[in-house]
Amino acid sequence: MTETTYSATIAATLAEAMRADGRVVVFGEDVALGGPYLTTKGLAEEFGTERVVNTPISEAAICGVAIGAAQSGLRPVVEIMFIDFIDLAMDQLVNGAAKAHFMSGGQLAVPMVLRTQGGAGQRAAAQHSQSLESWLTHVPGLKVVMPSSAREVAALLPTALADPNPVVVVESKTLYFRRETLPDGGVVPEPLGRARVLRQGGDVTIVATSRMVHEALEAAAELEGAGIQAEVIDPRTLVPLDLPTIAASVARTGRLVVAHEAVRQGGFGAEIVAQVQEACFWDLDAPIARVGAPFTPVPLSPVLEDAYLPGAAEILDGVRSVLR
Amino acid sequence: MTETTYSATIAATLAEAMRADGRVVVFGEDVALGGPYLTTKGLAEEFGTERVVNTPISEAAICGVAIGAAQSGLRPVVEIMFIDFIDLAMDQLVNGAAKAHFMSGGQLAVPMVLRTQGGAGQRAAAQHSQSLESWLTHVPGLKVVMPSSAREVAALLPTALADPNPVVVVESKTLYFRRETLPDGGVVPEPLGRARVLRQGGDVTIVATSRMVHEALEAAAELEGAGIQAEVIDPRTLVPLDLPTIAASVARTGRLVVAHEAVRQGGFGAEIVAQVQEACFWDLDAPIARVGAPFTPVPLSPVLEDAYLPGAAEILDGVRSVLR
Amino acid sequence: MGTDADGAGALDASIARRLLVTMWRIRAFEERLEPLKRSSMVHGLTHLSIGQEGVAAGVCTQLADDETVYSNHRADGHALAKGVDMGRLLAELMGRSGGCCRGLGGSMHVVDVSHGFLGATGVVGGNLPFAVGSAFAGRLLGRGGVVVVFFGDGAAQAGIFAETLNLASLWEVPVVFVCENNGFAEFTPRSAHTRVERVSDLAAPFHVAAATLDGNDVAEVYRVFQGVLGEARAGRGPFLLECLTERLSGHYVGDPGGYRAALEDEAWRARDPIQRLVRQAAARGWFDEEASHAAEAAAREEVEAAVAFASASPFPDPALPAELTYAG
Amino acid sequence: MGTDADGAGALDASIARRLLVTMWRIRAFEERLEPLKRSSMVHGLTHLSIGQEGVAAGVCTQLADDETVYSNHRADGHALAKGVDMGRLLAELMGRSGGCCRGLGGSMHVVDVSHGFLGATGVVGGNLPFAVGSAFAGRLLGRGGVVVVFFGDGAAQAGIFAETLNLASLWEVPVVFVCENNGFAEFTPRSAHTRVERVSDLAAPFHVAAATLDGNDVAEVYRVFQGVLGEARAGRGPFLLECLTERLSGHYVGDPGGYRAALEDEAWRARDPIQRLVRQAAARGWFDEEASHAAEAAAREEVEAAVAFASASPFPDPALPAELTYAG
Ligand SMILES: Cc1ncc(C[n+]2csc(CCOP(=O)(O)OP(=O)(O)O)c2C)c(N)n1
Ligand SMILES: Cc1ncc(C[n+]2csc(CCOP(=O)(O)OP(=O)(O)O)c2C)c(N)n1
Ligand SMILES: [Mg+2]
Ligand SMILES: [Mg+2]
Repeated sequence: MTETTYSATIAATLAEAMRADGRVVVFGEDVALGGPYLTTKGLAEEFGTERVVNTPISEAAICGVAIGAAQSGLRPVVEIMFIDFIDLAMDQLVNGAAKAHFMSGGQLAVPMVLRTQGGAGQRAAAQHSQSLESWLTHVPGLKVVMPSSAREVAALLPTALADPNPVVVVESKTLYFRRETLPDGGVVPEPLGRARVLRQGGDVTIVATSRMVHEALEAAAELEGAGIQAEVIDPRTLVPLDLPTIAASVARTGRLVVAHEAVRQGGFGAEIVAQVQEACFWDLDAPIARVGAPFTPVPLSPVLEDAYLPGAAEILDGVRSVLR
Repeated sequence: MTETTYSATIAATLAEAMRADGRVVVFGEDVALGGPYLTTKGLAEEFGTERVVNTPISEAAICGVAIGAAQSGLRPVVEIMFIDFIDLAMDQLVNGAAKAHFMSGGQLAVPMVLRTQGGAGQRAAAQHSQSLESWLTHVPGLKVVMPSSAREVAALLPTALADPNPVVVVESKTLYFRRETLPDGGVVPEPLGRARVLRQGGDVTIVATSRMVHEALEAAAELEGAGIQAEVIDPRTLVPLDLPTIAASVARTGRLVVAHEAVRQGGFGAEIVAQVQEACFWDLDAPIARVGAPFTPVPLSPVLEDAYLPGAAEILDGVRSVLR
Repeated sequence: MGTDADGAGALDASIARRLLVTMWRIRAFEERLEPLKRSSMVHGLTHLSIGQEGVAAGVCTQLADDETVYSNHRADGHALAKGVDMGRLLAELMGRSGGCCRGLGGSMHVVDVSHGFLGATGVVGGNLPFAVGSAFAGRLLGRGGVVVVFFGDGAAQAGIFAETLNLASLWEVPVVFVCENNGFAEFTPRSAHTRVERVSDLAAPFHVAAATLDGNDVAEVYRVFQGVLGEARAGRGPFLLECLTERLSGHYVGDPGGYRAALEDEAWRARDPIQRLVRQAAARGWFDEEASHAAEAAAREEVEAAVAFASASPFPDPALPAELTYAG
Repeated sequence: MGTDADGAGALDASIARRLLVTMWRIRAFEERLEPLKRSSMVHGLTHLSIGQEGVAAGVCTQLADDETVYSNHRADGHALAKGVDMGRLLAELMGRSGGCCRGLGGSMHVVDVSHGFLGATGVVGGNLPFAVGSAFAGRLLGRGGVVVVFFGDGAAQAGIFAETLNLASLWEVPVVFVCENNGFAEFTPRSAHTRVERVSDLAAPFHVAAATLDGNDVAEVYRVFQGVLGEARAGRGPFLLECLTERLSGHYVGDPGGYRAALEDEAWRARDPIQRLVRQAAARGWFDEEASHAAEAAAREEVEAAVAFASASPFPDPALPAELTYAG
């Protein structure tokens, strides 16, 4: 077993990909210096600044450069420091990257990975704390991955890097320095579109993403004390979504709680609810509960941010509501 | 009764607001020339190019100018010619306009209207045909209005213009030149957040937005022939959403079809489903059906676009599925 | 290689003929497009470049198939000049399965990878950075290769242009930015968009070399671009080439177009790049007006063949969109 | 009004004292912020402007309350110099209900409308266009009014900067763009971001008047901005004022910061804007070092009072976010 972190696993996975494939290049603000979260630490030293390219504060153009580079044979990884700024690159990503294969009748491919991070909890306030992944799930042509742990980074980032499509990997700022042990032989890469059942249970299904996976596990442990067996599922990739695994679980438990950190309204939880209620209508014994942030920007004040942030307590509330 | 169009009603409503209030100004590409859809026709002639301002192709800065102008006492209306390009202004809208009141602890207000239009059906292909309103519904601080007719423009645009918050009005390019008669005395402005029941019926509820409202009415007429009474509801504003009206209907009918033109996955239909299944779980006799576009970009080819576009036929399929 | 003011010194008879043929092919194609569009055979927003053919011809005829071109919404001329098959191009605009993008893309999204035409875009300025990325890739992969990106004067006010110019300068990539400055963006004249006199003025702070020339003089475009291309092929760059030109039609086929009243078509036509080349050729004895008529006739014939090909091509299979949303 | 090279000619003893006091208030405040942040009393990403105080002081002390300032992520100095109450500012950074934004905004989102401080932003370059809109509004409403917007050298590479400069030029609004060029964006030096030598070089194509000066010489900032402000108050503009300066701390409190090793703090400290003003003042007999010590002591006292005020202020009511998401 190797002790590592989410952040270090990102850096290590990128390094491995760059060693194996000369076409992998990294673009982003401060990436040659490791970045504020050290996710690209050591890359410039090993691969040089021709392949680990510091960029100016030009999110749109950088994303566009990655698209052009991907169309001409590279496999770029572009980092947008905070998902809050992905809106600056949204046109490039949505009108450029996502549609190029389609609009060209299959001639062009855009094998790029856009890495970014979201989430609150660090008092970073309204413009550095958002969870905007649901926007991306509404864009045909994009894939969306949300690793909840170093293990999932190790399993899914290599797959994202090998994918012939634009893949957005949404990391979590609160997970970067969480300690974790990984098997010595490393983690075998896994395909996108497969959920992971982290805990089995027959009373209620909890589907949670990113940081909320850990909150769900905490809630499940507490529920166990009360004799309630929760099944915890991490979809891991939002697009493609592994509905069969989720639906099979709900078919058994009859109760579902969906949890993400994003604002509830318009969040990806709504999509999961819509798909599950269709697939499992006759299995459901209670309305599906959604756990997410309230419909406000993220406040700075620590007491307010703590109240804003959904966590294990809100998941427990959700479970209670579906067990009522 | 006055014969008019959706486009002419927009121009007329803007003109009236500008006459009544010197703080209303219009910014946008080609707006002083009426724009490609004539929605600002005649304004520059009446109010001058100081208040009807042609702008360069700088969507982000134009949106930002409107925000700054709103923070300093004007009531700007900014036009983004196609919603496909709203992603260029997304940062301004989301990190700027939507959060300013909140982040300033209530000191700043951003009373602006962003007008844009979406939808396919005119062979405008993948980058000029999208329906992206669901992104906006995920942003606390924004209001989102989708008028389905000239009447709704007349009822809701004045309210949007008077609102102290940033309001995005998403028009439909296929409705602009649809003929319609309005009452001679004009239409009384109505508050945002109230759905409109366009047709009453006890067998199934259809909630539809924008162009799909007309498709829903067509489907309802056809269903009537088969002895099925459909209730058709136009939410008119997505944020705020009038859930009570929708839920009251579903409580009576027990069956719901939600229809929009946007891509189904991640669309606002999912949010409606999630809210209704929670509010009406015990009333529902069938899974809620969602009608929307498939998960692909919009193809150019007319046969493909026609197949892509959801319409009355898809709504009928949806109704059949919930009546099964 | 002369240094004649009119640029014709860079040409010889065979080059001049190639330019003539290219311009006539574009002209004849687009003149045919207008009625095809009005009769709903051609679909989508159709932006004609009639009057601007000198730029497409002067630039694209010098490029090899493996040299990359990105274009904007007014793309047909660039595509034809870069070698895209006329029949497949028209089939694309008609939404047929024989189209170069199998009918999925249309006029604003034409791509033909086999001819290095990586594509048009419907987003003004949207693919400017793709050019930098493509050139970056060529250099890193040791393949080299020049990239040309066409854009309009309206795109120069989009933030992405400044961001891209800065990156091209910083990374010294062999990208040639070719601006077709026709003085308008949609219906609005440049004076309502900016106080920058020349688009090329924007290059100086970035230490990007630039030139402004008469884009209606195809010989001049050819001559200047030849020099620029030589530098770019040697790995040097970027360069910003501003071609002053005029479009003789509206912004798109069927636009409201009231703004056109102000313009005097007669004066414009005198600056027609085709007629200017014919006059230059006559003066130098390369070919006479007859040859131009012949080239025109051949072009119109090719267009009719393209119409026949495209009309015979079936509409695509309804399963295609779902198949092509994702690669692999 | 002299024309001394060092700019001190524009000052008199009372102005010089005001600048001294302002700079000490910023310095003392931010020096205190660092430990407050490290002990989790202050929250959020905290960007110090120690070393850059000359710009904030030279500019903001000349503005009236109804003249507008927009700022960036490094905003505390601008806010204090514009008149924002120190206690309410600190309370904001501490997330207290007594904060100028009631604890909702924090360091990167400070706003104080009563002092014309319309606000900081966490998006680099994000509020540049707000300044143009605000000035446009002032003109249309017949209220006039100058708008100043601060931005860093890193923001100049964001497309929004070019778009905004173009609009300001086109519409001739009285906006003064004040660039604090500290040579870095986060940990990356300017040389990795652009080949543009001076941010002010970007103004010329737009016919925007511009100047570059030594931002560590507060007297020079004061003198040049005084002239610019006069023009802007007369409704003329825009102007781009580039102040070359240095930040003496990391990008934010607690950043990885390895990049700092390359810089020699000793040389920097010699250019400290406070010490320079003290030397200028001594040479002109305005005040001596004692006066500076007194100003420092007073500033530190004010800071302690602010700490006391802010620490005593309660955290906001949990209902506040929902109340303030929408106006009206
Ligand atoms: C980002 C964006 N904004 C607006 C439009 C609508 N539009 C299409 S073409 C055009 C004008 C472009 O002008 P220019 O770049 O000069 O090219 P030209 O049409 O003159 O060839 C505009 C505003 C668009 N397609 N993309
Ligand atoms: C749009 C955007 N991209 C990236 C960031 C992250 N970031 C915060 S400050 C900064 C550097 C800004 O440099 P500069 O404008 O020179 O200001 P300075 O910090 O030097 O005062 C960056 C990249 C951001 N806040 N906003
Ligand atoms: Mg033009
Ligand atoms: Mg800086």
